[in-house]
Amino acid sequence: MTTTSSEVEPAKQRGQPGQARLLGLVSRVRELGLLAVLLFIVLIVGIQAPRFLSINNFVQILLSVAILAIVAVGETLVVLTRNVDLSVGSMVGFTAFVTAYFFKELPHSNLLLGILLGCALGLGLGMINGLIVSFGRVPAIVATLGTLYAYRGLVFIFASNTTSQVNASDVPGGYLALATTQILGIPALILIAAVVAVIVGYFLHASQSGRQLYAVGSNPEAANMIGIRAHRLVFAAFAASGLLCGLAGVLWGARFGTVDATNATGLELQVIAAVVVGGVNIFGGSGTVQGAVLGAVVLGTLENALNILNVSQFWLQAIYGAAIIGAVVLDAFITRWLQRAILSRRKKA
Amino acid sequence: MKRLKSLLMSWEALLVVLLLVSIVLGAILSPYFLSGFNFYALTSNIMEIAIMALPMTLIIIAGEIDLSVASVLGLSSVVLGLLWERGNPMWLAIGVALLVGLVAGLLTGLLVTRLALPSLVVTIGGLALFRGLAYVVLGDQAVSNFPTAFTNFGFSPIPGTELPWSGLIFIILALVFVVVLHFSRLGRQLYAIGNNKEAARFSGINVSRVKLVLFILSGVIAALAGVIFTARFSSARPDNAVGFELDVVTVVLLGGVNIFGGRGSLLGVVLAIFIIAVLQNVLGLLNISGDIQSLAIGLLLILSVLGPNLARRIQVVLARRRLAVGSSKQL
Amino acid sequence: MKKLSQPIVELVGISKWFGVVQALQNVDFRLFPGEVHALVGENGAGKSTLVKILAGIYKPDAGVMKVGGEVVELRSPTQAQALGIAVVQQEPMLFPDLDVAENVFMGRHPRDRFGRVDWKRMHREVDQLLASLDVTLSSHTPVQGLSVAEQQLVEIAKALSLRARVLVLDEPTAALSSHEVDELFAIVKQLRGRGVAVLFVSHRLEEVFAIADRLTVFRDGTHIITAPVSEMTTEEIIKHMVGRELSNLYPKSEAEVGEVVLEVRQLTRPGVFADVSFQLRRCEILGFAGLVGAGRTEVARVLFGIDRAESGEIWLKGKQVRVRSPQQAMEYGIAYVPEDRHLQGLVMNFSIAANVTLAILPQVSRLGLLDPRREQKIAGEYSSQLSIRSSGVEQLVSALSGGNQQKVVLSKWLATNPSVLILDEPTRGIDVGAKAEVHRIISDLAARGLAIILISSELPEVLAMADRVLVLHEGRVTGTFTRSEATQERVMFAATGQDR
Amino acid sequence: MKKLFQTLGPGFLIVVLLMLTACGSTTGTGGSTPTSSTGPNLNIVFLPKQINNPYFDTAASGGQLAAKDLSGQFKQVGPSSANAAAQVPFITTLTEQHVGAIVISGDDPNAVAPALKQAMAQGVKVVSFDADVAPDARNVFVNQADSEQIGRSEVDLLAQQINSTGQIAILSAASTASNQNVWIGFMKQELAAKYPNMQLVKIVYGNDDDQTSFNDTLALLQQYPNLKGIISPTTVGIAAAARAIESVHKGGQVALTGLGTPNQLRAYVKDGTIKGFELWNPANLGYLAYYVAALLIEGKIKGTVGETFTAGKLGSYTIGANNVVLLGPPTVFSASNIDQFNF
Repeated sequence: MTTTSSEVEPAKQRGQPGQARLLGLVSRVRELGLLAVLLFIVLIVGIQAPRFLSINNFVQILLSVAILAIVAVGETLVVLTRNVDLSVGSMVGFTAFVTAYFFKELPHSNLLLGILLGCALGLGLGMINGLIVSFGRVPAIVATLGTLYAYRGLVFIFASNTTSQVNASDVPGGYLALATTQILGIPALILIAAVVAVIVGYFLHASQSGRQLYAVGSNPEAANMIGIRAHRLVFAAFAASGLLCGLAGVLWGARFGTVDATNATGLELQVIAAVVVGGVNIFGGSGTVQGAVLGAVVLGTLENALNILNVSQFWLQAIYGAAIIGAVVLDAFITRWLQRAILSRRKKA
Repeated sequence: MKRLKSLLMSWEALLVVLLLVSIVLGAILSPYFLSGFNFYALTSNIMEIAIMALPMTLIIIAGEIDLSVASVLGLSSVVLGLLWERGNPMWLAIGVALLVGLVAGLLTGLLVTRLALPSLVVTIGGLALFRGLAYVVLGDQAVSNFPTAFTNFGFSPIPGTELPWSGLIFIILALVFVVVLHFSRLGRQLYAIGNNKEAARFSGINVSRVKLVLFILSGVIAALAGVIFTARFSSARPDNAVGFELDVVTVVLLGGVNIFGGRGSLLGVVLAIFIIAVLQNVLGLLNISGDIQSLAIGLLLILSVLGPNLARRIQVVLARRRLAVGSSKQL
Repeated sequence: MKKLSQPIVELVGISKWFGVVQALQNVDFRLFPGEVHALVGENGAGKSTLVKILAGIYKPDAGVMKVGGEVVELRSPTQAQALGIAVVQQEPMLFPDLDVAENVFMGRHPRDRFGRVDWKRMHREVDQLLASLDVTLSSHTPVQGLSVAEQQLVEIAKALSLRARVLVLDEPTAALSSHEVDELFAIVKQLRGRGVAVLFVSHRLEEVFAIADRLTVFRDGTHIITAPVSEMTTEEIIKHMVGRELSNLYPKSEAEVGEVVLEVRQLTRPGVFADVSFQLRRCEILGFAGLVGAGRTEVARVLFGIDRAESGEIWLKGKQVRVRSPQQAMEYGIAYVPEDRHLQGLVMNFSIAANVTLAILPQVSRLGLLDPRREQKIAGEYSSQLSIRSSGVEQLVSALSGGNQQKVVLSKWLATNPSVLILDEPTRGIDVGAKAEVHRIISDLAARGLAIILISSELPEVLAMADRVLVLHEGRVTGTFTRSEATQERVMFAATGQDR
Repeated sequence: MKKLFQTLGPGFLIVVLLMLTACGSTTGTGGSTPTSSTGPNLNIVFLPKQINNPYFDTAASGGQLAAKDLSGQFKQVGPSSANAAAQVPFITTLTEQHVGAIVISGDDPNAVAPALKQAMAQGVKVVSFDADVAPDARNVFVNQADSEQIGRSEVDLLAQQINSTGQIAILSAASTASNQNVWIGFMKQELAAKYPNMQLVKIVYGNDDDQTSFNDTLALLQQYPNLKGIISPTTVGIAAAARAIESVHKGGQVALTGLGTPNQLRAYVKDGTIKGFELWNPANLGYLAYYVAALLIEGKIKGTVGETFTAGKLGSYTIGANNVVLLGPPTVFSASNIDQFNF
């Protein structure tokens, strides 16, 4: 352990321009590495099975990860603040069911109204999480584990008092079209996910609050010192995660048409896998939306590739698990390597 | 400090009250509740969770968490099934199943201690990995042709009583764990680590090794729960006990164990196990669906942390006020 | 220089207590625009407390603070910033995951007319700031991995970007190279020219002479003197700094010093300390003197197996040993009473007995099971031997006073029956009576044959207790004095790195 | 004191538990009385694999109808997600409540068997329907269709649509679902025997989960561009597969058949994505199962092979080998007849 407390460093080290560049580069290793992994998969699988390389296949991959990516974007906001939201699967399931039921009961209502309803519901659920965590001071993992149960219970109760399942044939075509429409040849679902990722990514990059989110996760004490209100930001992050889950739920209903009370169960695992693989530090402070999205795409591509290579789908879950563990192990090694590189540079200087 | 002590006391006291209330309610609300058979049904349904809650208590007290237990259970179950199906003797199948649990725990433990990775992430990964391996091992099959002696062990009560065999195992394990946590060197080290890792390290406690032992223990016990689960349902399937990790963590936290480590007792956890068992049983007897049960468990979990938090806050506010009054008197 | 007669910051009758210890005692202090004011004093003189009060981190228990002539009550660091007081802390409080520019501007990013963070402008401004400091650090560099020196530069840049009216530099030069110091001083002078008031806290007297206009000396939480630097000499300053009372000390009884128990040769941990060599004998107390950050605790950590040295040798009773872990250190008979009682020494939630036996659990257990009676017996023995005042050994240590807590830590380590005892700030934060008691205990232990290393920031304590004093300055041994040679002035000269 | 409490506590609790268990064994289970003690206890409970499932809801509606005809009681309980372990607590609870009969669709034939045997030992009749349980753990199995018939007829149905040539795939439910695996076994036999030009390229498992089935179908379509047909012998799977095929505009190119409900698939039959599929009428299945359970309780049948009985509107049935009652041949739905059905 290098517990060099921030004591005096007598050596006359100075930051050289080269070192700055090295550090900057290494911090980007994760995303570049992920891209390399992606290219590697594409290349290997492409040689084995050329149809993997078809445009259509890539569209299918993106379609299959679009909703996951939206949820992962929300999760990124939460994880950046040193928290975690385990209730995303239940929130998506809840909003998907309620939205689909809404369209079933009121098939002639405005499309936008239903979308807003789903988003508002998600926002509400997320705000409850935020309240419990940031004002109730319940550790996020406990709070969202609890709401994972509780929200799912609510879906079941809602379902048993209304209808057990909403079928694709029950809801208006306009709603289902949300998932199938193409704009300029690109499926709307992919576009929506991309827009969400760009907006949130831009927010994180270019807004004051976005940057403060990083500050809170990076060093809560220092954030407090300069007057950043961590409570509010954490609350907002959970609320935003809920909102995005709401949107994802609306799209879920549109994409799958048939929704029952169990839909999106276990989604949280895939979301966390995407976020962790995407290089978002589970202890907050670092990571980007594009990283999380990239993580989702890599996992989706892997899944697709396994299918194409005729690997039994029984392997899938194991590979997800290995990917999560692999990602954190890799992070640990990169960090060590980084520290060693700095140390050796110092010694030379 | 006495107040804190009494607060700790009162959490367990509260649990006792909760348990008694739920038992009384059950007896009033359902004529079937106080039957011997119901006791059997109630206990046998929660025993795997109860058994896994024991090492989980130790792990959480030491400031870590293991979310992979239910998946280790599933993996050990299919390994047991596969070996039995391939014609191996039962003792060997059980032995290897437990060994699988040990290896799983060792892997988790090494990742957490050697690479200093957060156990939360590692075990979320393990949750997916071990479950996935269970599917890889057994795929689309389920093994169920277990010998009668084995399934009887899983399903029948101990002759002359209404206690399932798994209940006996739990009692024995619980006693062992009580001794370990509250009377042994290891238990003392656990609390020390959970309270102040740095001070434990400075006192010459090998923090990494203790944690490694805990994760291995957790893996083996989860595998044991897998054996029991397999016997109870006479079925080795890859999806055995999916989602049980949440119940296990819930029980431990409801039992008053601090999620950040250092505090909690096995008494609280044992009480919480029976509260949950009784609640589920009563709700079931009243034909209240599982949906409301999961809602209730979720709320219980949150309240078990939120409640003490709020209580502490109120206490702090009151103490501050008292202090203010006191100092003004002095002036 | 003294164009303005009104002070920008004025402290009147400020006092601050930490438990039983009074860190500041009725202190008056005035800072004028356009002056560089040096604040000097020994460790524990109250400098840092004053800095933290100015920064809005601590609230004084008594006294009045005026900024720009108006009475203010600082409730938060943000408020201090808003009043134009920028503090460069000794330990930089930065965001390791973010780059230099953001660390400078966090919470007040420059924004364009759409409210977006103007990254270009931010980086440009920070680059300019850094350039004006003549630093080659890029504004794009992530702070993670920067040296403390570089992190401090970031803090200084942050203060500069705040256009502060008051700039507090808490030992900013400790980690800077001489070139960097020159550049910093250039900046400081430039700021002074602009009418900024600079409070410069430093150990390095030559720097005080180089940059400061006036100087204030603190000792034991009290204000000793404020005078123009030009009217002072190094000798005078040191005399003011070290004039501490020795009255409440229990001097070490003379004891026959025995054979060498521990020998350290050329111990080096790069960036922390280098070429540290010394011998320690039976019945001897070797004092480690030096200023905060001189490397004393770091040497102790290596001896106790918590950190590793890169080179050098450790010899115990004539055999060379490698200490890889605290367990191993304990096997060799080394015990370490760490500097931070709460963080490293005690499990606050444990009883006295549980704490006392924490390092000797194998001795109080049979077949892995604890023997409560043995535990209580051992705890009881030490409790009476060190006269720990408690309601019994089952009392939680969190309910004890600081002095008694320290005795519990001491008991814990004595219980391991060590031959080498390292005491790191054993009397920090405990009251006068308890201090004397602890001194008596240490003295007794030495008399009973223990070899003791005493690390203390209280010079009088070291001088009274130690048979020999080893002085460290910036990771190197700058002096070794026998008891008779050691005077406060001489040790302080060595500790501040003055060539006499 | 606290420590004493902490350590004695569990011990104390265990003692209490042991006392409780001892009491339990002496009082036995005879103390409780069923809710309606006069006459036969027609308190019949359906325990499907999963509640909130349209297929089982339809079956339940049939059961309800039979309950009305026989003036018995009807109730449905069950887990919210299909999981063998989750069914067991329900069985024990129902046993304690001394219901007249449990009508179960077993998620895992063996996992529920011990609990069902226990129920039978306490006088509860057990009828399995939809998916059988271990034969010694139930009185009668009401089989919706002969497994062999279902397996073979689905292959035949698909073969008609694709001229008996080309690659085909199967989208199943859970990999451990026993009825699915039996059907798939017969499908393979039928393929081997009659259709040498049809290749079964892959079996995927959608876990009766809509999303998984949907994604699996998409994966199949990408992986096998020349895929000619898919058989999905599960109502969840076929609906998801239909939507997946439609979403990539492959309706008409890839034939789809299997087991589905008319209401779920009506739109796809009409737009040509599906030419034909089959299913028994689940309402009739529920009706028959309730009837068998009621007759068992009333003692009118014993559940032995060869017994004949009349099940209300459905006519007469005979208990066949292995104590199985067969509902009858499945109905094939196509564009010409689908509008006659509403379930």
